[in-house]
Amino acid sequence: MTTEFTIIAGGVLCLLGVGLYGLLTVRNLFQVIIALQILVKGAIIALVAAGKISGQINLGQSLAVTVIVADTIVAVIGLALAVQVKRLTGSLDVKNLATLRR
Amino acid sequence: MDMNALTNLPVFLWLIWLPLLWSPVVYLIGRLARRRMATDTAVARWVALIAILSTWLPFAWTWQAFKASGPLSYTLGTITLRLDGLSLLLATAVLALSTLVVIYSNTYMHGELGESKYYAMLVAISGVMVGLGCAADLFNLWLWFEAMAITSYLLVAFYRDQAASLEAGIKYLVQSAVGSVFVLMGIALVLAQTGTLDIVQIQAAAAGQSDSWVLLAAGGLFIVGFGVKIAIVPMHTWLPDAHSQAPSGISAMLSGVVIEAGLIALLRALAPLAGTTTTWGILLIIFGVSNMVVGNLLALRQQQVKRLLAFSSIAHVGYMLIGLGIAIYFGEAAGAEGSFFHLLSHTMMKGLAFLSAGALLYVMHTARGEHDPLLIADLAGASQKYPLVALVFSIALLGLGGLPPLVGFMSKWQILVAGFETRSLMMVGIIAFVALNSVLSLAYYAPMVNAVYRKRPSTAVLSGQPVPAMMNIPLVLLAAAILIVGFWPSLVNGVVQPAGTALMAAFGG
Amino acid sequence: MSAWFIILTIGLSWLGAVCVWLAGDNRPRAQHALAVCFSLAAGAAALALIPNTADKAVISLDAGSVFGLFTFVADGLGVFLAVVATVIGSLAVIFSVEYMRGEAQLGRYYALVLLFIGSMAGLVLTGSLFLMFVFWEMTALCSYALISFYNDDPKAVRGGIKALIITQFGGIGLLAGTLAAYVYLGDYQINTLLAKAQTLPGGVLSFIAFAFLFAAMAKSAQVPFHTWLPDAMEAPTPVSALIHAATMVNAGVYLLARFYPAFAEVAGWKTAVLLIGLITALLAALTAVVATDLKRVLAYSTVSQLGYMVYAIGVGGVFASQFHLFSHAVFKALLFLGAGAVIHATGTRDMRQMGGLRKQMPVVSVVFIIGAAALAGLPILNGFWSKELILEGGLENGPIWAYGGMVLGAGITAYYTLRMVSLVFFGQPQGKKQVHDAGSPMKTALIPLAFGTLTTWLLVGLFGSWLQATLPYHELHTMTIGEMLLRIASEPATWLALGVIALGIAAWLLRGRLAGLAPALSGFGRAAANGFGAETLNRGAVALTQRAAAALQVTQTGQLNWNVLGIMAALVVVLLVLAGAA
Amino acid sequence: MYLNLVLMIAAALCALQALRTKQLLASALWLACTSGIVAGWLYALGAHEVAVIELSVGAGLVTVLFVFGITIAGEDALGLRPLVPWALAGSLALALIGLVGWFILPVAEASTAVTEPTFSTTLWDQRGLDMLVQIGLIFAGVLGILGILAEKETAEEQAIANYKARQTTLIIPQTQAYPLELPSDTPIKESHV
Repeated sequence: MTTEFTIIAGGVLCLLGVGLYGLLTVRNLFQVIIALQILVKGAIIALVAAGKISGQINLGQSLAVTVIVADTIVAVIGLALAVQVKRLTGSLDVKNLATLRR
Repeated sequence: MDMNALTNLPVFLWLIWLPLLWSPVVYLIGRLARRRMATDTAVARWVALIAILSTWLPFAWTWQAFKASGPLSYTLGTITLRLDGLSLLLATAVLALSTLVVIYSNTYMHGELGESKYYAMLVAISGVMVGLGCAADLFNLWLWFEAMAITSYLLVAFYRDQAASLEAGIKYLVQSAVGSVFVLMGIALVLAQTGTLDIVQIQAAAAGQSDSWVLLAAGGLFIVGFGVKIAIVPMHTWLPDAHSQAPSGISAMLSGVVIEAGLIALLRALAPLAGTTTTWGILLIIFGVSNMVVGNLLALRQQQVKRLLAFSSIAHVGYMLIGLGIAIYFGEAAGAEGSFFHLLSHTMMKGLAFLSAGALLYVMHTARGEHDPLLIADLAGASQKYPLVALVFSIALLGLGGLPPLVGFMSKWQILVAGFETRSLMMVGIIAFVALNSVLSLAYYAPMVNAVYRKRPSTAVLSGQPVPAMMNIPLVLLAAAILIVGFWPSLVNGVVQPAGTALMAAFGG
Repeated sequence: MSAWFIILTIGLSWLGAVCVWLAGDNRPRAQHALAVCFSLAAGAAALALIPNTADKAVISLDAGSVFGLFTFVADGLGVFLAVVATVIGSLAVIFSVEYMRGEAQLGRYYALVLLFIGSMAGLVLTGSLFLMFVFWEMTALCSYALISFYNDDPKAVRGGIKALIITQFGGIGLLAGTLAAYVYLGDYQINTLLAKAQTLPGGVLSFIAFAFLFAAMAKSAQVPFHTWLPDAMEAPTPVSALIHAATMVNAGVYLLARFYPAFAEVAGWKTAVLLIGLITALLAALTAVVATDLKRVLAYSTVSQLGYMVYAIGVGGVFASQFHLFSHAVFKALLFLGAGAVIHATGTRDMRQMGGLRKQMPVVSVVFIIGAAALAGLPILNGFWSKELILEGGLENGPIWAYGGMVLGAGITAYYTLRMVSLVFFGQPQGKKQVHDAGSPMKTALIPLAFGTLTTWLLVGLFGSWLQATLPYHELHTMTIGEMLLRIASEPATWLALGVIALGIAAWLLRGRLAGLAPALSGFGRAAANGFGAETLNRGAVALTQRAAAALQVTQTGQLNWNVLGIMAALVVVLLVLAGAA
Repeated sequence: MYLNLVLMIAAALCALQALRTKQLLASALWLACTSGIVAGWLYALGAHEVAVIELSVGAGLVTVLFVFGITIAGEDALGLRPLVPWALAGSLALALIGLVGWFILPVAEASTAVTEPTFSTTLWDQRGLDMLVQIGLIFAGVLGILGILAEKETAEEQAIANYKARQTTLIIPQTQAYPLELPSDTPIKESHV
């Protein structure tokens, strides 16, 4: 059993790493949201696995469902913001979205 | 659920549900009224006022019940909501400030596109924050936290036809979401390690595993995850954008209570892990110092008033963190009380600062349909045309600078006393540094006060409109509170001490 | 009884501030009248305290939690300074009626002045260290706001902020000392600290002693913190007279005198105090020699005289220092108000553009010369007696080299005083403006002060016995008037000092012959204008802060990717710290 | 066990591909792929219910929304040089997961099995409060999207236009009443007297 959960934890970390790496490197706002989604996938697996480790997989599942709902809402609001940005400024580039600084 | 169970609900739940139930009502009535009449009579603002005022009723009952029998709790399934001193502190700050902001927005937001949505969200977020303060289940805490974030995205990006406003909204959303994932990871670790999500049970389970690296990692994830919302340096980068671009009432809410709600969420999540290491307190102190340095130095170079105030919020979070660090690391209750006192006084002062800066922004730019930022240069001579706003703005700024006899001085003092109480040489050094930072902050507050009282008015002042009467009400109330509590600090003991006790109990035992 | 008078002294001033503010700037006559009435009433209440002094707390309110008891004590030292604050305050307000006539924003001006008077009275009357700190900061706030009163002028704004930052920086010393005392003694009472000082751990007592000294240096404009005071001269002149000559700047000296019994035994403390006083007295006097702005000359002379008072405490002469403080408050207020009348009439502060005013402003010139003579230490004016007392105390209890320095300082003082008087009142008129003598409100303020300059030294016996009766922890070397006369007349030191003063006067009269020295002194003039390096230090600190801030701004890129990098870096750091600690 | 390993590698690769691809639509599809694999992985873990939801919401609904958004907004800013250098981004991400891994790995054995109620009991009864909060969340989300994205709300727009028009008429006389230009700089009095 130890190895199974270690592998799952490794998988979660991989998704976390990929998502964060994406947040650092992508410049398209849609891809930023996609990177966020990847992070959330990691969190979902982590919660389910944590539930399973403590012998309460249904608890883990309940949490995961809630997280899916909540983060879908966040993703959709993010998408809406991105679309509105594109409408207004004509660009989805993060670099053009850096007028507020200093 | 039969009627009997419904009437037997503890009264503090209404403090949470009532605003949440009002919120759709506010929206629907606002929408319908506007459709029907197609005029500018926005009913939403009045319904919102009724909604927020009606929440004071359960608040008063809750207050009485708390005074009579201490913490109240309610369990549904396996999730518990518990109202203790900490929750009460947050509820007080949230309710007071959101009431004032609703009154303030009455004219400030009037005629904006999406006014009813604005009020619906404003009412909802106050209920959500009270709920956040009461959550005693780790995952439920996260959910309230997420709800707070989701309700505030629209409020931050409210001016949807302004690119800067959208930019602030996106940064806020992405950074909050990253933080929220970190918190979830922490929750998963805690669940895997202790098998429970209830804070009290986690504490019991964690007590036996004082060297658990998994729990250490969880605590670290909590600090960073919630830290994004608290604007701990270096997770603070979204804050100046969001606070300066949001409508001024929302800036006041964000700086005055949302940051603080994040702080309380962090404390709730960290408390059950207190037994694993003493480093939590040290981390808070380190972050407190870096917050002060970064906040003050960056504020020093700002020309936009609201952005400057946003940076000063970062610095003020530093004071709270140091007080809490002292409480947690040295077991010094005075540190927690000072920190919570400062939380309240920051709510008053920063609330007032943003609202009065917003009033000037409104009369100089917004009311004329412009979206230019309010510059320090625009403030010149404002006292001649707007004597009241100028006075309360100065009171807020000088209070933030920590000058007696204003409330900001009293709360800072309490934190400093706690620092000396530790009798640790390192802490005395840090306290001297804190005091030095307080002096440094005067270098950017004082010029604004000077500008306001200049005799030669700026163009913006000359062409400004009169301040709407409704806007003056919250300004005067907050200024009075700053002065009165400054002269008589023990007035807030009733809120601050239970919060301190609750924190020490959560971390100590 | 005295409790009520204390409440009235502070309360009337503050009430006055509110009333003047509420009267509104469109009713200037009412504002003038209200300010005068309230300040006079506060002065009367303070005077009524004189027969009601006591050595115990007469007001005591429990403020709860960490704020302790709010106490007020009407002892000799406190009442004496409260009287100085309120009486000179009311004279300054009366003077302002003419000086500030027609100015905009009178409400703000008078409200701040009255707020200051109340706060200053509170500062000296309170028995709680916490409240003392509160009032200390409030006086700093008022001082700042009044320096920047003409805030369309960037110089005034800069001067105000500089004063605020430097005195607040010093305030950290008072804060740290107060907190240390509270933590180790359990309360904030000044009398507790005085009574139990010797029971404190040695390190803690030294910490408190030096922390308070630090605070006193900033507030009383001692080297190297003195640079704010000359720049504070952008304030309206009555404010300079009240705050930056007669009252607030004395708060540092008051602090040292108040806690002298507790700190006298701390190793090195007295020497440090003495040295600071000596250096300040000399450097400031030398700077006054080259300054050309009338108010700045007076400001430097204030710094220098404060140096004398600090020196006196360093050699154990608490009584002498307070007596000099008293004399100085009276004659320096007179000088400033006189200078104000001159500036008001001529429209300039540059002494090189004055001259020959003796004929045009006879009353002002007479009172100004009386004040100047007191500053120079000429007998029989009040400045003479108190300065001689300090010098003799220094000869008796202090090192001889320090004494020598102070006597030299007296000579320099005489030199620059004479220079000032002759540039302003004698010689050929340089200004083009038609000048008139001061009006009646100005005279009403000037004449009592001139009278005081001539006579206050007669109160020495009364003052001494009064202080002795109410200060249980102080050992004062007081004397009656007869003793003082006898002692000063019989000591050879007196004649030595007078000789040096005469030399100073001679140096000014013979300045034509000494002209050869001028090039040698020009470098010195530059150094003096720079505050002997302190100004460079100030500017360096400001520039460093600004540069650090500018460098830090780079981190606020505004780019989402970098923002996320911040979050990740924070997690890495947190985990590393946790791993390091575990 | 090997299944887990395979799924983990597949999910991570899909995720990486979603972020590296130079076509937005492809990016969304790679995300759907990731989501599908994650759903399978959840199923393999024994979380059957949540696997279905992940499949329908994560792989289905979210993808549809993405595609919808992409068609409105169009392609932009893909494959540009990143603002944070590759090397820094990569090493920081690696350092971060390495550190977290060092803290939490290896994951301890599962504790003794607890008898647990069914999924629906857990979800609706035990975590009922979460469900209640979610209702608020959804309401806020809908309102948020409406607020940001809503097409012109004709009646409301009209009302606001009317209102603004009246406000401007209020302003005009005022801007004329005050001179917009400052009076020419009269020198401040030399000394403050």
